[in-house]
Amino acid sequence: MKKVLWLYEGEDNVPLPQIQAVEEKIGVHVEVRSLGEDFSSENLEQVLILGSSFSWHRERLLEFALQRSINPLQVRFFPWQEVQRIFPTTASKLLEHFLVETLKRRESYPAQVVKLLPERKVLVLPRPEKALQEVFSRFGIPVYSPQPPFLVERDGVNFVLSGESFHEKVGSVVLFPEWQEEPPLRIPMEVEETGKILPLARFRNLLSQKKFREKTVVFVVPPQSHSLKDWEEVFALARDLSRSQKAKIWVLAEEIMVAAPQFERLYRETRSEGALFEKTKISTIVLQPTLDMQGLWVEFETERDRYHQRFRADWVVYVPKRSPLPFGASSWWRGDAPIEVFFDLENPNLPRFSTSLQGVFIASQFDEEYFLELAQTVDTYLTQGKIAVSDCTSVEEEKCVLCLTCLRTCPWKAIEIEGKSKRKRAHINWEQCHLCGICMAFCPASAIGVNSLYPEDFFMITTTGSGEK
Amino acid sequence: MRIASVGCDRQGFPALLRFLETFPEYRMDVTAVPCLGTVHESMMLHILEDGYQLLLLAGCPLDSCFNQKGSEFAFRKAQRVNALLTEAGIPKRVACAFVTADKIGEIKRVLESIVSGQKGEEP
Amino acid sequence: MIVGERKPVTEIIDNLKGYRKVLVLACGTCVTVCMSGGEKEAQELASLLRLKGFQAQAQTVERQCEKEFNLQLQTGICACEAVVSLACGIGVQVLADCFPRVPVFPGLNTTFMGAPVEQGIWEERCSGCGECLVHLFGNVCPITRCAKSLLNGPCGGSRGGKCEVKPERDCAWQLIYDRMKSQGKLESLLEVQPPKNWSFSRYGGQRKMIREDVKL
Amino acid sequence: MSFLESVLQRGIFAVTAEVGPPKGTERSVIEKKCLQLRDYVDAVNITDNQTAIVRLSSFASCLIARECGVEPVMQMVCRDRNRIALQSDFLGACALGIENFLCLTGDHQSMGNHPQAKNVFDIDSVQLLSILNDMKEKKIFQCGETLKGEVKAFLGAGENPFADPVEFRVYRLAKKVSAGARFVQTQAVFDVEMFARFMEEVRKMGLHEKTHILAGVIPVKSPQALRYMQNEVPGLSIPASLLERMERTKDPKEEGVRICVEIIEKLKTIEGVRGVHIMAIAWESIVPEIVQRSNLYPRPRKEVG
Repeated sequence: MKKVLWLYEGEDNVPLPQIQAVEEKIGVHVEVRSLGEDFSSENLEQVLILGSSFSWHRERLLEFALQRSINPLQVRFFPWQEVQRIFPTTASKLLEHFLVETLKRRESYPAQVVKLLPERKVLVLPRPEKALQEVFSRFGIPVYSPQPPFLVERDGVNFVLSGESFHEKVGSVVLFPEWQEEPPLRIPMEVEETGKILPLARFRNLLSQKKFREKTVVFVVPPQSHSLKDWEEVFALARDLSRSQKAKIWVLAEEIMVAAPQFERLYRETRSEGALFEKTKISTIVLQPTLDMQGLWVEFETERDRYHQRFRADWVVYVPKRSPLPFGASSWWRGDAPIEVFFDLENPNLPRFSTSLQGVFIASQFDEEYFLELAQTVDTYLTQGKIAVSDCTSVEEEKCVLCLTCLRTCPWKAIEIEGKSKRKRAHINWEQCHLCGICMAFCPASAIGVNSLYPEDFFMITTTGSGEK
Repeated sequence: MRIASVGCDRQGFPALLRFLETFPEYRMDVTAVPCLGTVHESMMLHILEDGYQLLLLAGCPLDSCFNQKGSEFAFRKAQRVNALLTEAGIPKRVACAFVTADKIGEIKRVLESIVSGQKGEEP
Repeated sequence: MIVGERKPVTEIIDNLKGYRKVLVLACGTCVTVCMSGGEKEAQELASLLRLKGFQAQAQTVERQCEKEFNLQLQTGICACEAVVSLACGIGVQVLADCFPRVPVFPGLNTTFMGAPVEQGIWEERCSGCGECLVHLFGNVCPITRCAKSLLNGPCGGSRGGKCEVKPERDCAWQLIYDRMKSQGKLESLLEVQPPKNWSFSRYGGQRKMIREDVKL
Repeated sequence: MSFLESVLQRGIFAVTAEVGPPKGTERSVIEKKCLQLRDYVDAVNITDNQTAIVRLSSFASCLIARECGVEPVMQMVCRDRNRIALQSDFLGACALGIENFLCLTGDHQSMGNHPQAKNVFDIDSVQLLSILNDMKEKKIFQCGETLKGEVKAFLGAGENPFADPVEFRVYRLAKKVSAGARFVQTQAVFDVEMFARFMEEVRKMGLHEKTHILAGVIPVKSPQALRYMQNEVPGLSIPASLLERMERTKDPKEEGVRICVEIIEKLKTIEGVRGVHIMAIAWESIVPEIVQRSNLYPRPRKEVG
């Protein structure tokens, strides 16, 4: 007879009568234990954890499954603590309902939780400074940076570098991107000739030499620039120029960045100084030189009310678009999807330096402390490794139409296109996959299946009686 | 009205439970998904077909979604579904609330704004 | 790839007045890839119709432009009163040819032949003029991408590399000019392009290709 | 030889003007405008549904103009007619003694009052030029068949030196010349320096020898009109200084005329400019004054008969 194990957290009273009822109803043997106690995991049909939804998010369930080496799909969690309080009268009924449902839909997948430890080696590009190497060696992480040409390919959580003479496996890649800076908008020759349009950096140097009293200065900030620094500088410049020199300031951007500490304030200050912020599609801004070649006609359409703006500017300052790939990376990187750069402000839920490619880190500064922080991050990644679930996702060969939507939308770049010529199919690299299921939601052919740890086809907690508020 | 709600197991789901706990006057059916990004249009419509007037999606705040874009995707899909529903003249809606487990006020705000007529899709 | 946009739901519903049992038929090729007529969209439309009180089912055909695939649906289709086809105009017609008695309604507006430029954005690239000349224009097709289809462009309205008809659209001739310049082939733009022979295009009436060697 | 052609050949600084046919059938409108212009210009362009707004046809208007003793320049655009219609209209016009033709691509219909219309653009202005030129020189239609009778025609083209990609404009002009443009009327010049740069390129390629270039000018009535052009008319370069002048002045009309005359004076001095084309749309009455004040009056007399 199959066994179901109830593990409960805290001193919650477990409704034994209901359990007996369930036992009879669906003929299972239910064992009740407190989380602390240990148990044998042989012929377990189901492990049911009763606890609080706060403490039992998926990562923890996975770890639990890992420790006990149980198929993660057999581990189900029920937020018993909350449910008891929310539905005091019907809680146990709900629990029963949940168990019945869970046991009903028992197709067992051979899913397995695996702890993946990447190779304890790191590839640094371009060739690292001594200082960095030392810092890494302090953590006992050997640094590789072979002479190009060579090729980097992903292999599970690891990266394989191959050149003529060598074939090396590293667990992590650190990039110091060499930003190729390019203007965010098309600059016709005659506009260039005026010399009135220039990147932020060059403008900085001008500040001391030129007067901007009553002048019109336009800042153009492309969407790609996630860099807080740029925004901070633009805000500051805009504020100071309009305050001290009564300059007329325009800031044209697709998104105005206020989502960082202090920025809300900076933004408001700058506006109160009279600087104008306009949202517009950068690509549609049109520049033309004035007759005297002493300024530029700036033309754009506001996003708000599609109003056509045209005015004369004395200076147009752009934050350069930064290409996310480091120096010639495309030549050595044979990745399925390009690397995107995330700056620290981007997402507090991701470790610093991290990119959308697991194990690839991006760094931009060159001082000891920074290196230390970087090395720590990489070290934690390499030592903690990643908990992955095998055989939990599937791509239905005959349904997949190779539209590449998954490849483009996967936030973890876990999708690979495998196979040759016509037989190509999308394939999910489970070592990289975080089981978020976004690809599944996007796949227009519904070819992707994710047997995630929660059921989606029935409601987990169903209010009994009247749903009326 | 009958409300169904889906929460991402990182933030949304705990928040929903916490919400039901603190505001017993609200009642809704709750389920959890790994990430709001999993919820797609036909799934939303399927849920609404089960006789709910409102589907509430609760997930991580847009800029700190663990899966980087999941919440945003869900938000856009919800908007699309709402557009379809309005077009077809079906009086059902999908609403989004971007919350952390301790910021449940947002859920209340969204629900109220729905109840009081105007759609509260925007976070 | 053929790109289509879903018709307004209201229009589809109006078309279906008087029918109850409806089959929504997706097509598994182009329109799936451009996310307007695939299984997902079919499911979506089906549930919308159900919410509107129809008995709607959704199904998918590999390619609705192939009789063989359509005919496999015999039973399913004959069981319903009307079909909404989410395939391109071609699929709708072939499907109707296969089941002349069943009323078939288009669920998409077939818009153009194009390519995805990035996730969620598709752009027209070819208008099937029947006589490809792109190599003369740095592989940017002026017939498709210039509002006036100029072969000796650009017209006087090009400013800042944008089209005067729609400022968010690139001026095809700016692209051509830049591309040819970068290839150092500007002089080839200097020769006068003779009037194009449109007889190979749709203006010559319905087109047909016959390959005797592969016929049965 | 058309009068305009002879004027240009004699090396006289030519003056042409523009008349837009009415949105209706009153020929009096055209007559009135023509009579105003008659003694002050060498020829008058009759626009062909300009800005894609339906008007009395260019062909008919040309005939009316001739009856008023004004030499017409028949504009032909490729937007509304395919190669067949264009060729037949051309023949008809020749048969009726119209001698000057200006081949244009034509504004996109989305600019006009029938945005839903299907455009033709079967051929473009350069192709139209070469077709008409072949009909004139080789006596053949575009299809290669021969045509009978002689074709007296003075073919011209328009060009906009100010639109992007600017560097390419002069080459496009060269194409038009090689396609058979004997005279060229440019987009209105406000930005004389830019135009001078353009002409420099033109001279480098010796185009000014091969064709007669008439620079376009527009007298503006008001600062509003100027700003409108600046914002709405694509490919017009209008210096800020002009705008300021128009805004500052008490009497905008007078100022507009003054600006126009100044520009003409400057244009006269640019080598290779053989005349001006005054586009006083809806303000034809001002042309005589402009012509006089820029010392282009009196005009050479038409030899009788």
